[in-house]
Amino acid sequence: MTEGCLSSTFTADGLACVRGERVVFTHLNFRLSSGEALFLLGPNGSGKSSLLRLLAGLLKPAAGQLAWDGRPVSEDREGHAARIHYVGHHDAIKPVLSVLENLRFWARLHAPEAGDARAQAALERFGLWHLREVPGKLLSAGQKRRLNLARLLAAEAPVWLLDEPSVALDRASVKTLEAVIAEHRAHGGMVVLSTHADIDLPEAGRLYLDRFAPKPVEAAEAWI
Amino acid sequence: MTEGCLSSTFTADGLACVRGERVVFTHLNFRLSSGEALFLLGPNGSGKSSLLRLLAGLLKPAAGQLAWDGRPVSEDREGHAARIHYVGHHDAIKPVLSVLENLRFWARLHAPEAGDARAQAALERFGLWHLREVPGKLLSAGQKRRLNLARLLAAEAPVWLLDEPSVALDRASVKTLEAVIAEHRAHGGMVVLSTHADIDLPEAGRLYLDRFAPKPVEAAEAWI
Amino acid sequence: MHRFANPARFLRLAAAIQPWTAGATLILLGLGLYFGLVDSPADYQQGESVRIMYVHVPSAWLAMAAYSTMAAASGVGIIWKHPLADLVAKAASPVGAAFTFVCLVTGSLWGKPMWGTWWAWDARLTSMLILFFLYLGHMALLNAFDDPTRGAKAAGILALAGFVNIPIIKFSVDWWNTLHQPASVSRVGMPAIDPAMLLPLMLMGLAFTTFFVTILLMRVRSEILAVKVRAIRLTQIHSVPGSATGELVGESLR
Amino acid sequence: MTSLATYFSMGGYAAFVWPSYALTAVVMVGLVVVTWRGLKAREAELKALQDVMPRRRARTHEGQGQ
Amino acid sequence: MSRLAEIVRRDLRLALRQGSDSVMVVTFFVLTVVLFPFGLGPEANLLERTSAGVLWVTALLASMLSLDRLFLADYEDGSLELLALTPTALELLVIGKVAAHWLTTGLPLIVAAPVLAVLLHMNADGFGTLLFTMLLGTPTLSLVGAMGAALVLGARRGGVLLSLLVLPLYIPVLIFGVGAIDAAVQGLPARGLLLLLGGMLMAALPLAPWAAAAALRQALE
Amino acid sequence: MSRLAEIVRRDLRLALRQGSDSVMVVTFFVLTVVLFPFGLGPEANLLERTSAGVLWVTALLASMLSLDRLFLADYEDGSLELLALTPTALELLVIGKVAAHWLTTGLPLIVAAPVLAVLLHMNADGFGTLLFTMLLGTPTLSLVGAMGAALVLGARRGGVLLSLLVLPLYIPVLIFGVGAIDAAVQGLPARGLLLLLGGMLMAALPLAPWAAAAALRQALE
Ligand code: HEM
Ligand SMILES: Nc1ncnc2c1ncn2[C@@H]1O[C@H](COP(=O)(O)OP(=O)(O)OP(=O)(O)O)[C@@H](O)[C@H]1O
Ligand SMILES: Nc1ncnc2c1ncn2[C@@H]1O[C@H](COP(=O)(O)OP(=O)(O)OP(=O)(O)O)[C@@H](O)[C@H]1O
Ligand SMILES: [Mg+2]
Ligand SMILES: [Mg+2]
Repeated sequence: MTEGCLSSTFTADGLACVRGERVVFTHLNFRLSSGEALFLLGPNGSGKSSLLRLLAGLLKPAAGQLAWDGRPVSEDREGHAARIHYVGHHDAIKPVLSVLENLRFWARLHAPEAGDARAQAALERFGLWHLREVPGKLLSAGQKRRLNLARLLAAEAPVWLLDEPSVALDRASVKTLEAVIAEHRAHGGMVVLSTHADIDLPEAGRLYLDRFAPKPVEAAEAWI
Repeated sequence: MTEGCLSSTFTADGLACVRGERVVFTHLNFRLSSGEALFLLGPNGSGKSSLLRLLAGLLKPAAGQLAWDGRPVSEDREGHAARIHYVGHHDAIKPVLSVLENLRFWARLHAPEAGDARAQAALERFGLWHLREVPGKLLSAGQKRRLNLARLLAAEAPVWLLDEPSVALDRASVKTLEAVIAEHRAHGGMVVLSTHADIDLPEAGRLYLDRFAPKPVEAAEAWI
Repeated sequence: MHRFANPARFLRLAAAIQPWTAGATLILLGLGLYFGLVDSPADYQQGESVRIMYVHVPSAWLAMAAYSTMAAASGVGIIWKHPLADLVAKAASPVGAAFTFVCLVTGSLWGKPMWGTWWAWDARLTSMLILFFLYLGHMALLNAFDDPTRGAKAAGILALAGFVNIPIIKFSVDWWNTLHQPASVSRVGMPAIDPAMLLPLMLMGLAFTTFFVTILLMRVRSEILAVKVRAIRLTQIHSVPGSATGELVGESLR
Repeated sequence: MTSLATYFSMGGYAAFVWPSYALTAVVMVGLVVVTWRGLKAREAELKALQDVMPRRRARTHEGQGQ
Repeated sequence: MSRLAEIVRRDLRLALRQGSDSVMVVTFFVLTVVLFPFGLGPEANLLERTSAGVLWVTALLASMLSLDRLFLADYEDGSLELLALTPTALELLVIGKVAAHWLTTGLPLIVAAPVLAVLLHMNADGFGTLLFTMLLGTPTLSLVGAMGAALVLGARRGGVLLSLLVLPLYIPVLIFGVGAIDAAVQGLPARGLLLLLGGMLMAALPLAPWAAAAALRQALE
Repeated sequence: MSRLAEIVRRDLRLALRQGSDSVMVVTFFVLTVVLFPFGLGPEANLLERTSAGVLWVTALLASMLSLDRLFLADYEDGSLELLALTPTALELLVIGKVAAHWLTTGLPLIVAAPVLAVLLHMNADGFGTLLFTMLLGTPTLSLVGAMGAALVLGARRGGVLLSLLVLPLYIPVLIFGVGAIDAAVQGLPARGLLLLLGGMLMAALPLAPWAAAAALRQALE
């Protein structure tokens, strides 16, 4: 990985994650600088989604620490939230709001001054502008996913956390996603994404989560 | 496509589908015999999921007819339902039931006499037997999808309708799915599946749904 | 993970204290019952029925003390994330609920001869009933989640929010004119009660307290063991037979 | 005899006093029994589980025994 | 038939495992009835006169509250479409689900009612009739409510507020139920009113599952 | 601040467009109140004496039933986690959602209350106080209910569990609300009770959003 000069860093140090009283992974470290990307890989249930929620601040680590430019993330939760775009398994699309209304709400919450121009550009990029007045409930699976991804462009945030973002996308849309990610990185953004499919990100790091599975002793003592 | 001698056929004749007052596709025909498989392909929103729901009998065609061995499906809805396994976008997994209980319920509804042995074999096949006592709520995305697919093996049905079945599956599980489908076809089953990913089914037909999109004139008149 | 929680030390401590509190409970109960039922005078107004006081009042105290314990433990659990605290809260609520029930029923049994009715919708009685419902809600919430830690957190928040009810119970008799007796023992300054009645009341109060401590220790031990059991179960369940990470290798639990 | 009877009659309040004490006793004893049973059950369960674990280890990692 | 049993068994298991719906409904019932003395004041006389009405209104609300979700969970997690694709008539499925629902909520309600009647100082002459009206009335509530719940699912796709149809349908049950109890308390014959309640149950038994199944099919489109 | 407005605006739009909630709640309120004359019989005297209690108990139930879904939809479709990840304090979000909820349900309830009071033959002296108690009381109900709704997110059987948690906390509002109206009807000063209601609102205003936000954070884990 290359490192810029004026760049930020996002580091994890000895992270451990407990879900449902079970240790999912332990002793996980990584370091990410501006412009870099990280693939999370591993079989089903190895903790990719859990790690992404942890990085987003939705889950609290059972041990270890996340830091942004060396400062622990836990000290400034709202500041961290402002740095992040998270795309999870759920689409967060309101069935009765139109495509544009759905997107605009999120854009304004992230950046109140974000213009409608930005939302329009995001929808156009993901090929949804012609559907802007269609209510959310009439979208197909892939259209929903694209609307969800359009949030990434509707407001700026340096860190993108994407949980299997290519699910339900057709090939053309996967290409668009790859291009969008490349631009984000070119502008100094970071990307962490989990996937089982092939997504083409040049020079991305790879983190195999099954390697951080706890030894059974640790697992059985999760709590104690 | 090859055709067997004692085989059944599943045919669609001039199908049209209207969703939310919009024509999604028209004039769609196909013919499927025992042992055959059909890929539904096309960009997001082209109507793959809609077609699968139509084939399952959940949607009624706006025009055209489905037939099984030449007899219209609409004449015998319950008989048709008994022929079908449908795997959609939703997982239909009860969070408070264990993996085994979840599966067994569906197996028994389809075939009341279906033994527990069959459910066990299905879970083993999809690598879930060791999780049999875990409540559904604690499964990861891929584990849920595997449990959903295990229904296919827990009770017999000649027609499998699979809507993006490989979503969230890790590579090993995709291989298992391919093998399971191959066996099903070898025993004379039919498979219709939609996908954006690479799934390897030898000699499967391909239906590009965007080719059946209505011409703009038709679309405008859809309703009237 | 939470190594500082150190339940091993707690288990040792609990095992050491428990015989003493249990013994004290027996002695105090014996003395309290003797003075309460035999060697104390009947009230000049209430007659022999005053003896209900020696179980009614201590159980009322204990009901409130148990809730306070629960709320305090929940606070510790939420702020410092000490997992033992959550277990203490979980262990306390059924005990508190039981004594709230005793207070309600003995109060009713006392009310019939004294006020001529089993129940009145008076502020103290009502707030005590609400306390009972709060306990029930706490227990229901604890068990309403698949993930026990999640249940503990939600119930903890409820316990803290419900704590506003405790001062209401305590001071309702002072704030509103009610049917129920105002404080005569626990009020500021000298207790306005005959020493011959005060002695058994105090003995029973102490006995109930040591009883509570004994039961609480036992329940917390039990909860710790339950966590261990679940942890082992979970590793067994999730260990994929044959995979490198899944085998049940390792030392037995301490 | 009569003195005992007058004692148990509690000045006419027997029907209120004794049930109060009885209920309190039942609740206290009940709590003890339930708690004690629970504790013993969990101890037994834990022991049973721990008995299984080392044996498995002995099979997979010989030589690193207890 | 074994499929029907399987559905009932699953729904019972779900209800019990999910922290037992029945306990919750009874708790709601008890809590709401307890609210009334706070609202109306503790006078025994007033409470007695209102007791039958309060009990029935509350039972109605408790039933409605718990029915609201009857099909929703299955609809949202995709189970409903799979159920529609099993070789079972959807009407049968509805009957199975209503039966399970009544067993876990209606029955406990009936058990709790006399206790609450005592709390509200109801005249003891009314107890038998109270039980009887509840026994006849709560299954009707469950059936009609199931229809409403199914309509709500479909209503999400356009038609609004169909669920409001349900409450007016509950009103006759309420009137006859309370009327029968009041008659019994006053020593008048309650038989006619009880027969009316029974008649309503007989009418709802075939009609409600049919309507609910039709609504469910709509909802799945 | 503009974020708070944005949340209120979205929730209002959702509520209005889904057609259901506010209309549903008012309808529930009206229908339930109308049920009582059926349940209690039409005697004006009895109705008058119970009117304040019936109105308040029903308002309580209406508020509770509509709160059940306050966070649920956002939780289930993943909006809640995204809301937690915006650069806004979760407490603020809760306040925004409660405000929108009160505007769509509390306010219509207040508007409907005097009409129903007439229906129940309430003494006209009580009307002003009725409005005043509702104005002070319903926001407290919304706040406390929001806390309950947040606590039961992700629980099995949220709806009924919620009533078990929230109703006991509603009881003081009920007692003081009814007490104030009764006092006013009898020509006694109601000021002290109204102050108590106001005090409860003041206490709930910071406490409930804090507790709700804490509960939401737990729910998202
Ligand atoms: C169901 C009915 C009743 C309930 C729920 C109830 C509740 C309570 C509570 C919570 C306390 C503890 C107050 C404190 O420590 O500050 C208490 C104390 C007391 N109760 Fe009751 N009570 C009931 C009926 C009665 C009756 C009928 C009597 C006697 C006529 C009575 C006499 C007392 C006395 C003397 C105290 C001690 C007051 C003190 O010294 O602080 N209670 N009760
Ligand atoms: N419930 C619905 N009501 C009305 N219209 C719908 C509904 N669901 C989907 N549609 C519309 O029908 C069209 C086809 O949707 P469908 O889900 O079949 O597409 P798809 O080919 O499966 O797409 P994807 O690859 O994104 O899953 C889309 O344009 C969509 O907007
Ligand atoms: N809400 C939850 N509560 C408790 N445990 C959970 C929860 N969600 C997931 N788990 C468990 O945590 C582990 C990791 O799950 P996670 O969803 O992070 O896996 P994943 O790597 O994303 O898998 P997949 O590829 O299937 O999406 C799994 O074993 C799962 O059983
Ligand atoms: Mg995942
Ligand atoms: Mg699709």
